[in-house]
Amino acid sequence: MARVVEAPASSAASSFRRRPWVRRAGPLVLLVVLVALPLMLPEGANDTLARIGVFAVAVLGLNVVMGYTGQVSLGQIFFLGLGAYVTAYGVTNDWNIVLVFVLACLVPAVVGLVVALAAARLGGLAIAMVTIALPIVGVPLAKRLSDYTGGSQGLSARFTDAPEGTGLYDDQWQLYLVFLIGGTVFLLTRNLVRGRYGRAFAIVKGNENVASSMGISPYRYKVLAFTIASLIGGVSGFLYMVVVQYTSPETMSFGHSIELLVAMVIGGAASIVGSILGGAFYVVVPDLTNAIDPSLTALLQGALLLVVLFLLPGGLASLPRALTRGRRRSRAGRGPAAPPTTPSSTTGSGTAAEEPETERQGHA
Amino acid sequence: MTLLELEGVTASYGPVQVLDGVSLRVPDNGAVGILGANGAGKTTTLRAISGTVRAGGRIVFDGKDIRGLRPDRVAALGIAHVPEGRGTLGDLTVRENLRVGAYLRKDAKGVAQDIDYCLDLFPNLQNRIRSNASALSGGEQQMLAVARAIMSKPRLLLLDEASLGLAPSTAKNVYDAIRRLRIESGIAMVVVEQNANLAFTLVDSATVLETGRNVLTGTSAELRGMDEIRRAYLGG
Amino acid sequence: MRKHLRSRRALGIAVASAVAITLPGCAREVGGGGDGGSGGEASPGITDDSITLGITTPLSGATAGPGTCTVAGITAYFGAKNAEGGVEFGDGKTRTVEIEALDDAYDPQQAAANYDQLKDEVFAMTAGLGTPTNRAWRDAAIADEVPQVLIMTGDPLFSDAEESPWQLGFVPIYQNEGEAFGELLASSGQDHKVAILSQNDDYGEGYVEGFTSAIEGADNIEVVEQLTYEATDTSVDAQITQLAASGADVVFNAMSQVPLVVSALQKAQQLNWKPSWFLPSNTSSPGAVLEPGGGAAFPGIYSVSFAKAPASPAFAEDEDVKAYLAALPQYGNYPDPPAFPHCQWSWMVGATLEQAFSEMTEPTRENFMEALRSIEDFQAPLMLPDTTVNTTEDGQPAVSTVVVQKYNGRGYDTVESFE
Amino acid sequence: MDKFIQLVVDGLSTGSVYAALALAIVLVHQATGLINFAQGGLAVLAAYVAWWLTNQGVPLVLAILLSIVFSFALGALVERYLMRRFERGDPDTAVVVTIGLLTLITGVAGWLWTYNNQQFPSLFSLETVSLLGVSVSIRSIGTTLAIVVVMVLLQALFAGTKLGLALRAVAVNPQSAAFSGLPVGRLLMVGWGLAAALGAVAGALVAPQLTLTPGMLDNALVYALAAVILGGLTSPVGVVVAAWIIGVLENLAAVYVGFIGFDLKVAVPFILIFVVLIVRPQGLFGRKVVVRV
Repeated sequence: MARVVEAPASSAASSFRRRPWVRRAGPLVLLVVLVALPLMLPEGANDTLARIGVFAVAVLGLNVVMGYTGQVSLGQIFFLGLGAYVTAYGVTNDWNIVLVFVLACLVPAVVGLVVALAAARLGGLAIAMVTIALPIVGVPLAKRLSDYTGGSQGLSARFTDAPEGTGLYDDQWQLYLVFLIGGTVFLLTRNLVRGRYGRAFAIVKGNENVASSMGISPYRYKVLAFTIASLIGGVSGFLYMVVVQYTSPETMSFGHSIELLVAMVIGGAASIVGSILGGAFYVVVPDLTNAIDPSLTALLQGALLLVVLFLLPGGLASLPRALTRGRRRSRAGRGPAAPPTTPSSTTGSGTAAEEPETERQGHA
Repeated sequence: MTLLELEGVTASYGPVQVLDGVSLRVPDNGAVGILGANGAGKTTTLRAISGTVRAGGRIVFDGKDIRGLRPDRVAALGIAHVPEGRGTLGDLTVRENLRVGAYLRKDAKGVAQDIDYCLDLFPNLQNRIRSNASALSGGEQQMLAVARAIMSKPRLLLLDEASLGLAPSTAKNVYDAIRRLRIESGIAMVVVEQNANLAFTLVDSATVLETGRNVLTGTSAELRGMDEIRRAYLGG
Repeated sequence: MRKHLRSRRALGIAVASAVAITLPGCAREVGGGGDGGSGGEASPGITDDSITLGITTPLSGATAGPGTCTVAGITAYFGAKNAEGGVEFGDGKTRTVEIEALDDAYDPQQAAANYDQLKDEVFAMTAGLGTPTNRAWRDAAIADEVPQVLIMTGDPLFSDAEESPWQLGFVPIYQNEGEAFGELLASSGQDHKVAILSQNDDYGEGYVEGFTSAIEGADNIEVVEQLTYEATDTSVDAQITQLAASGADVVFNAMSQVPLVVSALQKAQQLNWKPSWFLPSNTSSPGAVLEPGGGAAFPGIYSVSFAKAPASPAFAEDEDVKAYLAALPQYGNYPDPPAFPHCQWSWMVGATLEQAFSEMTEPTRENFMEALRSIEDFQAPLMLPDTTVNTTEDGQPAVSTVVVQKYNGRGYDTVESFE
Repeated sequence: MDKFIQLVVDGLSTGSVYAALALAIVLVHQATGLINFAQGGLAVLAAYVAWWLTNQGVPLVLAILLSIVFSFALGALVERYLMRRFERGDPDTAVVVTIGLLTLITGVAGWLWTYNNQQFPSLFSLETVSLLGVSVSIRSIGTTLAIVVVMVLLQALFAGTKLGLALRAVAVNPQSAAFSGLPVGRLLMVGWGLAAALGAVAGALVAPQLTLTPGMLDNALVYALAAVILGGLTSPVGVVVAAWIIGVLENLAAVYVGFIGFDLKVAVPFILIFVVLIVRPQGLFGRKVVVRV
C-alpha cells in the first residue's frame, strides 16, 4: 500500500509533493519498497498483494471508461476473462510468452473496440445494458467454444514458477511480475488521464454537448475510452493467469462484473489510487469476512460496503480529504466546513469541465 | 402592512460568508427588487427566504418567523420560489408541471380555472401543453416556471433572474406577463434581476447588495436616476 | 507545511514498523509439507490430540444450498465423534477433528485464495463442492503436496492417480451415474424413445456421455431429442415443451438445479406428458424435488444412489439415518431436513476419513494418502446395500458403485430392471 | 404449430416473472430516479416473511398481506436512513449502495432461514387448462393476470393520481417540488415503500414457481433490467410488454434459430435492446427523457 504516497491526498499534500526533493525521492522510495517488499513478506501476504494487483488493474480499466469518461460499463470482467483465456490457450500451446502477453492485450482491445463502435452510439442506461450482455453471453459462449476454452472445466496454465537461478520463491516471482506489468499499466494510465486525453474524457463525462461544441467528438472519445478499458482488462486477465493460473467460465460470471463496479466506487471513482484501493477491497473483504464467519460472508460484505460508503460516499480514496476536513473543522471549533467551491476532484485529473447543474442537483 | 421582513439575515456556504446582515421589507401587494453584481448575495437572499439555505437573523412572513422552516413548509405558507435556472420538471409535461404547482390546493375547479389563466397569461404554453418541459425553449421554460409558481396561489413570489439567457424580446415578453399578473392578482414579489432596466419596469422599490450587505435602498424612481450606482452595480 | 512533514514522517515510521513486524516472515519454512515424509515429522495441521481439515466450498451465492451441506455433514459427523472423545488413529493416538471451512462463493479465484490461506494450517483439504473451484488449485495442491481428497465433484480428473496424485474424488463420476441408468434401460427389452435434457457444462455432459455409451448398440433405444439449459436459467418450460413434442417416453434429465427440476416435472404434467424420468443423484430428493414436483404422477422416476434417503419411510428406523438426523442440527448447525444429498455425502466423507485415519501410522500427509488409497469395500454409514467405498481402483473416485432406484411415492426402492 | 403456440404461452409465463420484478424497478425509478438492484432482494425477504408466517399457522393470503405491510415499512425506512444520504450525490454511488443492500439482504435471508430450498405455497392451483390445443396452468394464468392488474394500477397511479404525479415530480427535481409545497422526504419514503410493497407482491407470485431461496431472483434481475430498458423506464405497460416479448422471443429463438440454441438464448434480450434503442432511444413505450444512470 506504499503506493498511497503517490496520491495527492489533499491540496496541502500535493503542494508538499511539488517540492523538488520529494518529486525526485518519492518514486525512488516507492521503487525500493516495491523491490524489497516481495522479499520480506511471508508467502500469504505476497499472494494477497498479487491478487490485489490483478484486480486493481481490472478496476483501473473500468475507471478509464466509467470513472473518467462517465460511461457505465458492467462488462469489465468479460475482458479480464478474455485476456485470461487467451493467455491460458497460448501457454498450453507453448507460444512465446511475449506473444501471449501481446495477444492477451490486443484481443480484448479489438473486441472492446468492436463492441464500443456499436455501443457508444447509445448513452446512459442503454450502454450499461449492452455491456451487461458481455459477461452474460460470454459465459455460455465460453462453454460452447470448449475446444479453445476447455469448456466448463476450464484451463490450467502453470507458467509462472520462479525461473531457476533467480533464487526466488514462486510467490515472489509472481508478485514481481504483477508489480512490473501492473505498475507499468498504472503509470501509463496515470499519464493518459492527466494529459490531453484525460481532459477530453472529463469534458465528455461532464457534458457531451459542451464537448461537441469544443470540437471533441464524444463518440470517438467514448470508443477510445472503452477500447483502452478493454485492453487494460486484458492485461488484468494475463495477470490473473500469472497469479491464479486457472480460468473457467466462472471467472467472467456477471456477479464478478458487478463486484468490480462496486470495487471501483468503493475505491473512489476517477482516481488512480482509488483503483488500487478498490482492488484491495475486492480481494481483502472476502478473506476478511471469511475470517470473521464463513457462513455469514454475504451479510458481512453487504454491511461493510454500506458502512464504508455511508462514511465515505466518495470512496476510500476520499479518506485523506475527509480527515483533513474533519481536522480543519475541529481546529476551527464550530466554524464552517470547507467551501463547496473547492474542486471535488480527488485525482487532479486536469481541468474537469465545469459540470452544468443538472436538475437532480437542486439542493444547495 | 408588511408582508415580509428580513432583518440582519446572514448565511454562509462553508466558511464563505455570503449574507452578512441583509434587510428587506416587502409590503402587501408590493414588489421589491434586489440588485447587485454577481456574488453579491441576491440569490442566496431568496434561498434564505424559501428555506433552502440555513440562515441567521430574522425572517418574518405575515407576522410569523419562518427562518429555519423546510422549503415545502414555506411554500405551504404562500411563498412561491421561481429559482434561478427555472427549475421546471423536465420529464413532466407542461400540464403536469402546472398540476404539481397546485399540489397543495384542494379546489379542483379553481385549479382548472388557474390553468386556463396561466395559459392566457403565457399563450406560448397553450400549444405545448402536452410536451415535456425539457423540450421547451428557454423562454417557454421560464414562462412555465412562473406559471407553475402561480398555480399554488401564493401571496409572495420570489423571482430569480427570470431574464437569464433569454433573448431581449423574450425577456420583455416574460416581464410584461409578470407585470400583468401583478396588476391583476396583486401578488407581492421579490425580484432578483441582473438587468436593472427590466427590473424597474416591475418593482416599486429596490435594494442594492454588495458582498452580502445592503448598500443602498430606495424607490425605483430614486435609484433609476443614480447613474454612478447603475454603473457600479448594475453594469449599465 | 510542518504538520504535513510530520505526518509524512509518521507514515514512514508506520511503514518501517510494519516491515519490521513482518520480517520474521522472511525465515521461511523450507519445503513446507514436502519434507514431512522423510523423517516421519508431523505435517501441518496435526498434533498429538487434534487434526484440522480444511474445506473451501460455496457458502454464499447461487450454489450456497448444496455448498452449506458439504460443510454441515462432515462437521456433524466429527462433532458427534469429538463429543465421544475423538477419533482413534492408526498410531494409537486419539485426536479430535476440527473443520476449518471457508466460503468461495463458487469463484475459482477465491477458492484458490482460500486454499493458499488454509494449506499451512490444515492437514488436508476435503469435501469442497464444485469442478472449477477444485480445479483452480489442483496444480498448487500437487506442487505443495497437500491432500485434496473426497471432494464433491464428478470430474474424472481428480480420480486419475497419475494426473492427480494428491487428489481423490468422493462422489461417483457423472459418467458412472448416466451409465448405470443407460444399462438398465438398454436391458429392458422394450423399445424406448429417449429425450435428453442436460446442464450445459461438464456435469451434464458427463451424464450424457455415460448414458450414451451404455446404450450404444442397443437397438431398442432411440434418442429422439437432446437439449441443454444453463444453470442460470429461470425456467426450462420451453425445453420441456420441445421435448414433449418429440413423443419420447423416457426423459434422461441431467440437471443439478433443484428448483428447475421441480418446475420441469410440473411443466411436463401441465402438458399432460407422462414419461418415465431419470434424475441424477443430487436432484432426486423425495422431499425437496419429487413431492413438490408431483413425481407420483409419472409411471416411473428413476435415480441412482449410494446413500439412504433419510426422508424415506423405509429408513425411518434405520440406525444410521437416526444418528445422522440427530447430529445434523446438533453439531452441523443445520436445522431443517436438507433438500440436498450433499449433507449425507459429506457425512460419509467423514466416515471415510475416519477409516483412513484408523490406518494411518504416521502423522504425515504421505502416510495419510497411502492409508486413504487402500480402503476396500468399506460400508460407510448411510450407504445402501451393494454400494461401498473403494479407493483402490485407479480412475474411479472413492464411491463408484451406484444402484438404480425407483420412486415409490414416498421414498426409493432399489430396482433390478426397468418396468 | 401446437408447439409454436405452446412456446409462446410458455414465454409469456416466464416473461411474467421478469415483469413482476421489472414493475417494482420502474416504480422506484419513477419515484426516486434510481435503478434499484436491491429490489429483488427486498422481494425475496418479503417472500420469506410470508413463508415464515404461514409456517406459524397464518393463512396464506393474510401472510402475504402482512408481508406487504412489512415491506412498505422496510422500504420507507431504507429510504430514510440509508438511501437519503446518497440521493443527491453521484448516481453511480447510489446504485452501488443498492448493490450492497442486495448483498446484505441476501445474507440476512441466508442467515435467518438458511440456503436450504423452501416450498412457497401458491395462491393459485397447479391445475391445467387447455385452450386452443395448448396447456397452461391456472398458476401461470393467475400470476399473469395479477401482474396485469398491478401494471394497470401503476399506470393509473402515475398518469392519473396526484400522488403519482408528486412522486414523479420529486424524482425529477426535489428542490422544485419542494417549492411547490411537496413534502419531498416523505414522498421519497412513500415511493420506496410502495416499490417494496409491490416487490412483496411480486415475490409471493413467483416464489412458488422459482422455489424460495435467498438468491431466488438473482437470475431474473438481469432479465427484469433488460425489460425495464427495453420497455422504457417511464412506462409500466411498456416494461410488462417488453418482459413478455423477451420471454417469448427467447423461447422461439432457442427452438427455431439454430445457432442460438438454448445456451445462447440469453443473448436475445440484449440483441433486442440494441436494435430497439438504436431506433428508439427512449425504449418501446417510454417517453423521451434524459436518462441519468
